[in-house]
Amino acid sequence: MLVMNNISKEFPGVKALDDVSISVKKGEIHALIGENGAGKSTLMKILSGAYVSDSGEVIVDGEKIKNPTPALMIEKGIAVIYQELMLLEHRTVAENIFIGRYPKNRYGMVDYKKMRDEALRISQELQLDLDPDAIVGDLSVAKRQMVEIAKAMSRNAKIIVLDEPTATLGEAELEGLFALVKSLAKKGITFIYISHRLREIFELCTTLTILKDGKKVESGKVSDYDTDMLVNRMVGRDMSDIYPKKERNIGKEILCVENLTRKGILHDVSFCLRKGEILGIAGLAGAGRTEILRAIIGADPVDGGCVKIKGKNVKFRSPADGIRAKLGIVPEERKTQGLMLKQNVTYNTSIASLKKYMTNGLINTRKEKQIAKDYVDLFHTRPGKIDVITQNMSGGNQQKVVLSKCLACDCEILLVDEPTRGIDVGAKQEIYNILNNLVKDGMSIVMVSSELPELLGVCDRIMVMNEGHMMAIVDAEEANEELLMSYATKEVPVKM
Amino acid sequence: TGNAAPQATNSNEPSPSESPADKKYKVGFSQGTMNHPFRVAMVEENVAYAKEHYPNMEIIVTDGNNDSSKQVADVEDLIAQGIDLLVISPLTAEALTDVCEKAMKAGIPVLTLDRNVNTEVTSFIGAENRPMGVASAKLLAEMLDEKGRIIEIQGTAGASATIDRHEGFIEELANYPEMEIIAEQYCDYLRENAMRYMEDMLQRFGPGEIDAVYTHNDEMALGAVEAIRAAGREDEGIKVIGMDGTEVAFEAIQNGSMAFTVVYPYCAPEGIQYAYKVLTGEKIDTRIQLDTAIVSEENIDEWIGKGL
Amino acid sequence: MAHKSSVSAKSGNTIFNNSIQKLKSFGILWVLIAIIIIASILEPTFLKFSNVVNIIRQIAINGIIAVGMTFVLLTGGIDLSVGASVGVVAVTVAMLFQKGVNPVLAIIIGLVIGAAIGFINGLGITKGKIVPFIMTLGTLTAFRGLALYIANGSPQSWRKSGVDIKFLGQGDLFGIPVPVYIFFAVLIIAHLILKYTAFGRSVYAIGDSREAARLSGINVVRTEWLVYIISGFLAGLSSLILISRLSVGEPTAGEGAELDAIAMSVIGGTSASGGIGGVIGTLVGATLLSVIANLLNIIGVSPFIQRIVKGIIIILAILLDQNQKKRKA
Amino acid sequence: MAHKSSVSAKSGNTIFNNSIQKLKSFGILWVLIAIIIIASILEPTFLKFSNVVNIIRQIAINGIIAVGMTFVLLTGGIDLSVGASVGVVAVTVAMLFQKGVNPVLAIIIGLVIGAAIGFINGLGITKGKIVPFIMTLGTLTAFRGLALYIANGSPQSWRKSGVDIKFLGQGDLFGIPVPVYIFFAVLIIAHLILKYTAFGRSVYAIGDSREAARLSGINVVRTEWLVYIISGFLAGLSSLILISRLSVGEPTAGEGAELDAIAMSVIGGTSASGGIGGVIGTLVGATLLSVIANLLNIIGVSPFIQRIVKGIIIILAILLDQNQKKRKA
Ligand SMILES: Nc1ncnc2c1ncn2[C@@H]1O[C@H](COP(=O)(O)OP(=O)(O)OP(=O)(O)O)[C@@H](O)[C@H]1O
Ligand SMILES: Nc1ncnc2c1ncn2[C@@H]1O[C@H](COP(=O)(O)OP(=O)(O)OP(=O)(O)O)[C@@H](O)[C@H]1O
Ligand SMILES: [Mg+2]
Ligand SMILES: [Mg+2]
Repeated sequence: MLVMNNISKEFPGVKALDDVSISVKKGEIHALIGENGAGKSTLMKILSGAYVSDSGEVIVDGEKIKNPTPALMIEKGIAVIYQELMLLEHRTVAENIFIGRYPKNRYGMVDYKKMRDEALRISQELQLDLDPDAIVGDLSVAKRQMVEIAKAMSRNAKIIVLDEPTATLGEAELEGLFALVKSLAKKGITFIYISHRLREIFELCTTLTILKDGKKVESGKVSDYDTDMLVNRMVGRDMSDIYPKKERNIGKEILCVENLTRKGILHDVSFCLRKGEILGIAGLAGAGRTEILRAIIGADPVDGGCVKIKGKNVKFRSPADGIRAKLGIVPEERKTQGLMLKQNVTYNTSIASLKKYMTNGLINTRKEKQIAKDYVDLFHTRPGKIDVITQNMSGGNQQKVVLSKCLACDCEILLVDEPTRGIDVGAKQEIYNILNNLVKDGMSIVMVSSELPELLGVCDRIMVMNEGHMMAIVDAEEANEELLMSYATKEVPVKM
Repeated sequence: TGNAAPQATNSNEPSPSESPADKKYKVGFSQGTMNHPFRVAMVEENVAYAKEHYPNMEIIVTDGNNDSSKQVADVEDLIAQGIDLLVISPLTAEALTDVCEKAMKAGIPVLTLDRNVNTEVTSFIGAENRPMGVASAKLLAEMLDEKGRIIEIQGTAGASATIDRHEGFIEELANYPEMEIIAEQYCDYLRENAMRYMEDMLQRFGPGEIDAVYTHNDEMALGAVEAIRAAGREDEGIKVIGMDGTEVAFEAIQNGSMAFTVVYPYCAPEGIQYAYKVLTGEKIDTRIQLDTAIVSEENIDEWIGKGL
Repeated sequence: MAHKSSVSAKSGNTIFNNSIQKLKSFGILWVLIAIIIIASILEPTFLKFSNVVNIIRQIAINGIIAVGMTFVLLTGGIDLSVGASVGVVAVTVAMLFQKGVNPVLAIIIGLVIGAAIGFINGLGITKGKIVPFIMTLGTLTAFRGLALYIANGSPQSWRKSGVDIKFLGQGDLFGIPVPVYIFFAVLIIAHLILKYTAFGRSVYAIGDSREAARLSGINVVRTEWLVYIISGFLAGLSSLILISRLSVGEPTAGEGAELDAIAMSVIGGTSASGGIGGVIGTLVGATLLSVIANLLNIIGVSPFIQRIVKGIIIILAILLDQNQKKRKA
Repeated sequence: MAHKSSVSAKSGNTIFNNSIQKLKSFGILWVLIAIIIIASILEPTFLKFSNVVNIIRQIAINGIIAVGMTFVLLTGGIDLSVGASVGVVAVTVAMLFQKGVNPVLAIIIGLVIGAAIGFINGLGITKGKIVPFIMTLGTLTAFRGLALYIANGSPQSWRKSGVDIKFLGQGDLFGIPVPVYIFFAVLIIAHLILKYTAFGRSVYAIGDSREAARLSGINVVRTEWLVYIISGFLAGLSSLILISRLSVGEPTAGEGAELDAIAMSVIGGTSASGGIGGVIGTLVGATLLSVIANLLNIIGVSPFIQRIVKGIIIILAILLDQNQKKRKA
């Protein structure tokens, strides 16, 4: 069905792909796995015509494709969900789903009604609760991801590539997607699936290819592997339990949130964070987790309630206030909220902590570069250079830069929103270790995540949210995934 | 404003309008551009004169912002508003022709100042640019013994004053085979641009290679003078010629840094005087020629202090 | 604000609901209405039929250019060369009239020249990958020079040739000036294209995210190229009306028109960074600017003060337009 | 390309490596050098010391404005009002000279006025949330009107007052004109600010992503506001040099300076959508434009043809700058 032969691709200074070949049969769900920067997305972009390969050939259905362009590859029946969402922020959900192939009426004019109806139908079929009239720019990241899924699924494609579609989705949202993928695969549609959540690979995929540093390691049947083997082949070494042993020295309450309210989004949320503790926040997409973090640090205005730090009432009018009070935030979306994409790694690492590098009122670039280098080494960020423009980095590596930026701030309270989104297992372990060490040294962390095992493995306590309401706070030791899910889907209290 | 309250205060110059003073007149004054002292003076002196002498006259001034279509729109606005008479100094003749014709057809008398339009109007008052160019060339030929290399700094490309001042000059120059224009540029009537251009020319032409600089207004002439002075070449005796007759130019003539300028009448207060005559039913000539004058070293004493 | 309006248009249950929502979010329209009311109180002449006709005729010429500019801005580009296009078309068509060329043919040639300048802009921007600002600054400079060169710096009148195209710029039908019909025809067609054709939607898509548009199979090069051709074509059309109105083709015609056109679009809610807006907003923006100019003229504010007041009103108008605020927030 | 340059500057192993990489990627610089070589072959006068001095003096005045514009563009904004600021400062300072006010005081007042206009722009843009294009278009209109109003449309000369500030615009030190020293001082300070201060970094950050900048703790409002104040201040400074050079304060001074300044920045590699570029590129851009103008003048190309050629050279220069291409690709 699909064969890619001897694909190589070089970017200035980086050999992203080196003689990679894969072949995928009709109806397969083929997993593409590898560390951050291994070349997975690049390979898929070559398939979709977004990049032109330096050498190699792409064969679809026995036909060798000459001069692939995105338009041509769409025509050949290839649909791709890109890792970095490719949506029109100012347009509606319906229009985004049908971009480039708008339904037309008899007179050849765009038929908005049909477009809307179709969008609604697709979203229902996928169990994706999408409002076709909503403007994409107003949606949460998870919702945007769903729009991308709807867009790809509605194309009636022969080959569908999903590049980390689930990085921000919780378990609940996955179900609908997986069910659909499986049923479409039965009908003969071919899938290529990229994810760093190995559990999904085993649950969904039939065959796999492993990439490492731009080279193919091997291909095979998923059933021939187990998790440890996969990790070993990807990372090149054995990894035991990826969650570090919790070493804690929990102190007094440092951050208290009381009756935090934002109309329609947060309702009377109250909780406390203790010094040296990691508090997790669980919930389904749109539960309001992101909003809590943003409200605390002053990124969004609130309608009621208050935030206390070390017992003192604080009122942050902007994140600058919050950061001055030694808070830090790792935002949910790295592309628009986390990074200055046109700037390099050094710049992005230091931007929030410039005071540290000042000598005589000017930035000491030597020191700045040193610290950036330290973080690159710490996270194994690839390519391991500090002068790479972040726009040109792979998704997972970008996320590492965002983390570096926040850690460089030396804050006391860290708010992290999906910190391991799109990060490979090796680096995940790295990040867990770092978080662990930070709290050991007295930092306090609030961590939002859609990956329940991660919350359970890293946090001390877990707060569960649903529709802007706090449903419960449970001790991580006593919780399990079923319990968290049951709170996350429990009906919210009706308020007068 | 000016509610028919007669201002009898001015003594020595009795207003020529004692009799039909009760009727109120609305006059539209459309100026092509106010980016130039000459144009500003035309408006201000006329308006000031009217304020003093014709209390029953209301004047609405519009500024075409150096854009003919804006000036056409201005005139349309004025007509729509029901003016009794239109005074207009057109940016370009042709472009304002139709709208003046429209005004005449609507029974609104039209006085054109400084520049005429290509249709019959009540009267044209002004001098003409072309003869100024001719006169400049003549006097320059005399000063240089009919032999010389000249740089021409023109006004704004396409503006009719520019075209006329240029054409008059080269037309006359054709009579002197040994006088030639060695370089020319448009400097938009701005001192800054003229100075910059002249700086480049002083690089291009060495000492003795430039005999005169003919510019389309005094501002640009003074820009050229500044450039010559900054280059330390004021001893070469380059003859700088301006036009309009600003006070600063007169001073420059007095101290010898400019050769001469051509005084261009800015049609005030004649413009408004004739307007009043028309409004009060007096007949006036369809063409009222105002005089231009050349101011040079010889007659500078008569002019100093009377500049724009 | 045009943001919101375009949204509701696509969704909505009933057309009625739609319109209501549109009006609500169209803040600058209310500002315009307020100015009109104030104007007619200050100076009753303002609402006289002849003055209203006068204003809409004035809107038409610059408005046509602004419609083209709206297309360009929606893709995230800019076209500084429109004024120069007006100049080139003005003098060439005028000189063709002088030479006795069939007026209809001359007009067609004029439109083709306008489109050709747009074609060159599009070529440099899409194929040459030159940023639109620089490309059109280059063509602005070069084509203004060309217009002056062709006409040798002088306005070109065709009075003697007997050609009469006054109808186009000065004529009227049922009391409404002909340019107004042309403008509204352009406006409606542009609106339909933007809203109901794949090309129009691609214009928005490119301005929103070139990359997303490209990867969705939209032909970015063709769409962008076409947008500059449209802009050049409409500049040519506007030039034809202008020369008919002035009975002369001036090489300096249209000077500064680019800033005016951009202002009309942006005041009307089109984002200069692309993806948001539309031509209905441009109509409102153009009307606002023309109403201000007309009002200041007819209440007789002195020229220098006029500029001061005009500048302040522009700022106040946008300030009062709460939606524009929200968009940025 | 300035993109690349700013990158390599921050990275690199040795300073030497750094510079090499910088030069390689700085395509437009090579274009400039090529033009200079061609120029000196065509016309040996071109490289004469006096002509070189002449060119750099001409660069200085507009270059200072362009440095301010670069700051504004880097944040993703635009400042159309710089030309009007030049006008207002020119006439007020000239009139203060006329009135016999202490020249130093008058100069300080001039600078404060420039900064104040920037302050107003910043106020409208940050607090009023008005898009920069419209806000500065409004102040452009209003302040040009104000300049004309104050001066009553006439150039203001202070010859009689005996004030002499020729040194500023016409003087020289060791054969180099004073404005050149001022320009280079401005340039170096601006470069240091952009590269080595937190404020400078924030300027880039905002142009890159406002939201990411905000969440990184950058005071977006203050940074943006300051950027417009800098732009206004530098326009005022440029105005002072200008009036000293011309010995007169014209209300129309600086007309069209905004387009020139933007062109210099953008040709020098600063992205009009923010986040990429720097003032070194602006120096190159300013030099390129001045060299072209000077060259065409001294080889004696006729005026209309000059414009055509200038437009074409601008386009070709950018086309040859391969890096600018790559950036967009
Ligand atoms: N446009 C680009 N310019 C320069 N280098 C690039 C570009 N795109 C990708 N690269 C580099 O190519 C390599 C492979 O990147 P790719 O995005 O394919 O990784 P990936 O396997 O998808 O990683 P992740 O799991 O983090 O998404 C990386 O080193 C990246 O920095
Ligand atoms: N800018 C916005 N404008 C309007 N509604 C918003 C905006 N941002 C978020 N919301 C809505 O607020 C609700 C809470 O969103 P939030 O992003 O906090 O959820 P979350 O629990 O973090 O889930 P997700 O996984 O989607 O990020 C959602 O219904 C979302 O659609
Ligand atoms: Mg990837
Ligand atoms: Mg979230």
